[in-house]
Amino acid sequence: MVDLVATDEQQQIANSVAEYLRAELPLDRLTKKGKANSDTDHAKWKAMAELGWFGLGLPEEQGGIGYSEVEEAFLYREMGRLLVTPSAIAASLGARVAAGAGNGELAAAIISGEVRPAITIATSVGEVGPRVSGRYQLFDGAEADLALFLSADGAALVERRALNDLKVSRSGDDALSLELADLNGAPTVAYVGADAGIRRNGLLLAAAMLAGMCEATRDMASAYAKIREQFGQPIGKFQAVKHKCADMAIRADAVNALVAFASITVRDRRADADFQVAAAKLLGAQYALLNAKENIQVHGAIGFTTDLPAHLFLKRAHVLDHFGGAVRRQQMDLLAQPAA
Amino acid sequence: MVDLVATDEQQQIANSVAEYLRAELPLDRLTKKGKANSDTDHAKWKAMAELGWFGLGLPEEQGGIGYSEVEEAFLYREMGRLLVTPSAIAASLGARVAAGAGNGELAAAIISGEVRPAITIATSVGEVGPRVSGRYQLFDGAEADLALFLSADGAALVERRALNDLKVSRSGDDALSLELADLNGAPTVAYVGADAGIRRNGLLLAAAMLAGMCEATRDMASAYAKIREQFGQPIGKFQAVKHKCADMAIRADAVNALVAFASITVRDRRADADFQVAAAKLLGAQYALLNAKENIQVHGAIGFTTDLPAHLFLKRAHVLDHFGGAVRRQQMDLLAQPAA
Amino acid sequence: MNLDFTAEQDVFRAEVRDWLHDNVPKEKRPIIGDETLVYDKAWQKKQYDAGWAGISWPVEYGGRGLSLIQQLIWFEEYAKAQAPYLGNFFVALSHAGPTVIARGTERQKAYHLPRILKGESPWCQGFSEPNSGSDLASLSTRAYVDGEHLVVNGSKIWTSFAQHADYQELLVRTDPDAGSKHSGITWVIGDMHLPGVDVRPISCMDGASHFCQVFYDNVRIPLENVVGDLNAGWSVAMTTLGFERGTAALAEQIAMAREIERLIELSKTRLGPDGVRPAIKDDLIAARLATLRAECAALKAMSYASISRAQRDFVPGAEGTLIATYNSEMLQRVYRMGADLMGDEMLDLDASEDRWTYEYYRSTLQTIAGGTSEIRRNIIGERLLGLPRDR
Amino acid sequence: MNLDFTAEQDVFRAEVRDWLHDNVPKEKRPIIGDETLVYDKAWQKKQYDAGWAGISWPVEYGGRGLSLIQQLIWFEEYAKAQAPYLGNFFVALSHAGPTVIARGTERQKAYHLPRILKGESPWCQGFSEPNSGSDLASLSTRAYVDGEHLVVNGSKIWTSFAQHADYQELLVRTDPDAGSKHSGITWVIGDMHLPGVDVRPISCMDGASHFCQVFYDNVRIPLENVVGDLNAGWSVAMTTLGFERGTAALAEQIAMAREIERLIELSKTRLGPDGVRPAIKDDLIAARLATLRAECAALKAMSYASISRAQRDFVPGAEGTLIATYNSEMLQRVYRMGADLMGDEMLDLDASEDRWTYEYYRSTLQTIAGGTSEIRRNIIGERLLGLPRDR
Repeated sequence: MVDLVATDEQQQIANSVAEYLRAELPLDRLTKKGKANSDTDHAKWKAMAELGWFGLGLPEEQGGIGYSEVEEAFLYREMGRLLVTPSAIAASLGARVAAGAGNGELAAAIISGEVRPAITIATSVGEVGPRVSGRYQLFDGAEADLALFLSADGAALVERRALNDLKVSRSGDDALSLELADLNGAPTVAYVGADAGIRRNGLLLAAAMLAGMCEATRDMASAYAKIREQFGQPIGKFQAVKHKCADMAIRADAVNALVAFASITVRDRRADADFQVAAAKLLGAQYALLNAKENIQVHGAIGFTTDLPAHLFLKRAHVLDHFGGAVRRQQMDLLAQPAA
Repeated sequence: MVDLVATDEQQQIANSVAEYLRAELPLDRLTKKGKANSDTDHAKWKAMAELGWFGLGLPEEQGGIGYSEVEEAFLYREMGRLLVTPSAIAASLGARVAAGAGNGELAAAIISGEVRPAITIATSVGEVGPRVSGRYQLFDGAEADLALFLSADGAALVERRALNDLKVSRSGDDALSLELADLNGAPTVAYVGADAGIRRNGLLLAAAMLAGMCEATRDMASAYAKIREQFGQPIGKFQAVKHKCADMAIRADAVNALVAFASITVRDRRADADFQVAAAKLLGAQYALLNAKENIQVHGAIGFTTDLPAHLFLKRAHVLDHFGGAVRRQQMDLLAQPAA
Repeated sequence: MNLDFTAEQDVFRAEVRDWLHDNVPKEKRPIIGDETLVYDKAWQKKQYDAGWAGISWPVEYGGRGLSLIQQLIWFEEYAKAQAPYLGNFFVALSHAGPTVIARGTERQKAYHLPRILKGESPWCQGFSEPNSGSDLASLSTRAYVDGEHLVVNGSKIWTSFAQHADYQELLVRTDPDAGSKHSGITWVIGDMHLPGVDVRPISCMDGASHFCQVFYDNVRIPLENVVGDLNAGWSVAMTTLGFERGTAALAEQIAMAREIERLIELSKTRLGPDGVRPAIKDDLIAARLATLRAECAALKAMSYASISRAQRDFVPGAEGTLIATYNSEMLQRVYRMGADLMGDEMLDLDASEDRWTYEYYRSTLQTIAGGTSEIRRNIIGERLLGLPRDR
Repeated sequence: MNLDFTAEQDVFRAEVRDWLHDNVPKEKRPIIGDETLVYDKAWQKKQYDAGWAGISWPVEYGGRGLSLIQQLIWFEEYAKAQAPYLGNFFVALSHAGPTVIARGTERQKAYHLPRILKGESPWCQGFSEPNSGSDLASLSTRAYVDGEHLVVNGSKIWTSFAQHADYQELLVRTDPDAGSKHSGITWVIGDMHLPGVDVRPISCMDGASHFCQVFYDNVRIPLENVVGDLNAGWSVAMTTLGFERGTAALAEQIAMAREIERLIELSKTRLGPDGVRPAIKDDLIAARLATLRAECAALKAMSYASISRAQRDFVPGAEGTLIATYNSEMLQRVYRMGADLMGDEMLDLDASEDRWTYEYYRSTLQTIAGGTSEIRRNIIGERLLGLPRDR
């Protein structure tokens, strides 16, 4: 029966993830001078893996936990709220690629956290097949074992050591390292074609993270608006601030509902899954960027400093926007779909 | 010397126009049931002509008053504030067309108000030359003597009786009648080529009217915000309303300054005149539309009724937007210009 | 979480679809005038006679007594079948009926509910006043008790359908000396045909008269028409406002989704702003259309989530306001898109065969009626986020 | 109304242009660190030595004593020559100097003005405090009179250039018992090298340290450093805020116009969002670029109008706030456009050879520093439109 409220079990998953992350990877881990996701999240990598997170959406016969994309979306929303490294996306997708390619051992190694992949974003028209070519950005991959490549043609994993001439660059997201890779037929350790739907899974996970970021920025802004006083009253009493927070709430609610809806269409392999996922990814990015900017504005100058994580939400939203194709690309893809 | 403040003489012209219009064509003339511009403005047509308005920007040797496009922009700004019929634009341009085509008698007849032209907006790719072809909308032309046609190729006047098969249609602007004309080589009574710059003059006059409309809606909204009370205080005390009014003020100021600047570049035949006029026309339309919508919003439901002229500002802004090419067309034209 | 329907629900849907397919009026609903009343009554009666009126209303008053999901299915199919706007029965079916069901006396229910479902009695609302718009609770239309009657004096405004309504959900101030402005208000069923009621239409920018002002000159309303208790009308009105949203909103959203798809079709046939390529080839138009599709998908998801919560008897919060705000502002973008696609012809209402300009004008009201966007954002900020009140 | 310059002004412009052409430093200005101070001092001294410092400042203090129009010409040519940002001398030249000229004692003028023009003394501002941002007048940094000194305790924040400044325009509360919060404030010249002054940089999202927090622990400032009268600092500060806008703003705008033209060039060489055509061929990008051109033209016209009014000695109103609001929000759009044109490479700060992402991040501050967009809209609504105050 139609039901968009989380089941008790789903809510428990979300709660336990939230609880773990708040305790182990609180946001302020990233506001300590020079701290990046790698300094903090990697130390918890094995622990997260042991909680079953990287195999959550995979069937048990593929070595996964046997939940679905719906539960996975809850997991990633919570991760988004706390700006967990997008390498998590690479792990959840990488396990699928390995399993799909018949490399169960690799899938198990990724799920158990022994082998850690990182995401890439293509900066040229490349080729993702049994071999990978093209120019790519590798985020948080400095200590990774594998790099994940996505395209409309499929998904592939390449060993980091097979990425020749990696060039360290300055990342637009301070919390993530950035390296540039120029691949010319690099060999893959696992590859699956487009029909495996890995890219769609990736877009959904990114959208879920963006949804969580919309919530986190909404909460951060309204919490500050309640305690920060100017002109003898909390600034949240002023409509200019109050209505900004209200807009942030509308955006967060819209993206969250849409991500939940889209996750069901993916799980159930419904005909409108591509439509819903493209919609979720594009609104997720747009709204996370808007919320991040408004959150900085509500905080004033302190929002511009690195003493607060406000700026990281803006920067991370840009990374996730570009992952799997930015807003304009999603718009084109969405318009190419039949009406849902 | 650089000076963007009106001279005393220019200010006097603006003041006298404003004074005349407030007395003779107050805004509430258009809020009486079923009243259109034709019911009120046409009765004052000769009077306006006698004040020299339709020949204001024309050299004396062409039968004009001998002021320039700068003074004319002041005139049209005031007309815009009171939603005077755009037939005025047709007259100011028509006099130029007639004079430019060597038909001094016709120019004099237009300037004196004996012969009244109306504006057209092309709805198909047509031809404006010694003969005119194409499909057009004729606004406030039901009792006009002439219709004015503009294109990138030139400007022409055609007698109304030469417009065969005029079809009465329902106008999107209640205060202006609308007829549709389908011309197939209709003969002109006067025609000048593109080098006469009539279209540019037309864009400038429309931009000036739009600037006046930005001011009028700003004033209307803030006046209402001061007297309308809800929750025991004037609504203008609420930032949601106050900041809307502030935005309206910013837009009005921006367009007004730009129109003044553009009018000087036209008068002085500066190289950047096309740039400035396209910029003024596109911002004028965008901002007049935004201000009109916000003015309705500030008024609430009463702004949606025909008891107030608020809705007419929105509708007129659309007519003037499409006159000479709507925002998107102006953007393309502006981008095709060299940097100013 | 699930998007599936049960087999039983699928059967219900098929029945609904078949019936609507065969019975939705062929003629378009007239937009203005008394013809609308004739049309709306006939259509409502037709639904009632076939057993489709009041899907979720109690059986004993003529409804079907079915679940929210079946109600949702009905609205989905209703919208897909392009069945007509409820028009003169909108208030009766969406506000007044549900309020009477929730708070009315047995006698009120027995009298009014069947008359609504049978298409006999259209209703109108009587909340706003000239000086009480956003600040509804400041209303000053006065009613004093005189024997078995309330005697009403004052005026209501922005009342849709007042010309045709038989009854009105009327908020009046019965105790001007009450401690707060929210106290001392009474919710009463007003008969629009009583002596002393004077209805004057207000002319609107879209050319249709949506609104009326209603004047009350010593109008005597029986006390038994009071819904809830005397002076307890504010809480009754709040019940009603809750009904504004819900499954009915979903029908509007499905209609909006259809409008967006029509815009996409329109963009393929009309020339774009360059006058050369079809509008859909214009990247800016394409981006706007795609965004509308995405936003509408989000809106649908939000409504499904809201109905899901209602099914589980969660107490409805301010989330209805979230949806209403998003919905109303999106509608303005949808119709502005339509007007823009018409190009220069947006200025010619007869050329807009699909009425895009008319709808664009009409959509101006979306961010005003039923709570302005500003008030809605206050509600979201204060009730949902817990920010301090500013009034 | 006129856009022409006089023959004399044209000659002046030619001189300015020639000198700038030959003398603008070849090396780019460093962005952070002590090198900026060395660079800024050298460049300011160079201008002074050639007679170009303080175009409109009084001759007796080392300025040129010329008109506002000549000042405007200087800034126009300065921007066109892509001459460096004033950096560490920004506050001294734009705020502090003009304030001392307007309100300082003869002794203050004679001491400080030449030191500024010669590139010897950079200044910083000391207005905002941790608990006094938008509500500046609530500042609580305390100063009491002890003999011939003010003794200052407290803290200032968001102070740019504090690491390098020799002096500070410091607002302190000298009479905590004054009737209103605007009374009892004093404007004093603080020496940044005095004992008890502690400067701590604040790390910012664009990777450069724009701000410092400054702590004062019993800092003794001679009373003769007070500008204006004791407890009359608010009116002095308001003088300063007036200087924030004016001809200097025009230089920024010319720089912005150049940035927009660079974006148009960039859009011709970079691939657009479809990955196939150059960005300029994308209709949405083209529309955004055209609108930026138009807005920037409007901004220039607004600034010219403002300078024209100043020339005629009109009392400056809130129109500077109009311009500042428009300007700052446009800058955010400009740099967001730049980041968007970089496509995926916006994520790679080293790929952004033109620093578009960096500037985009930095532009976040535009709607916060020097008055938030919200406070500016209040000022416009209240002072320009006469709407009632909400605080």
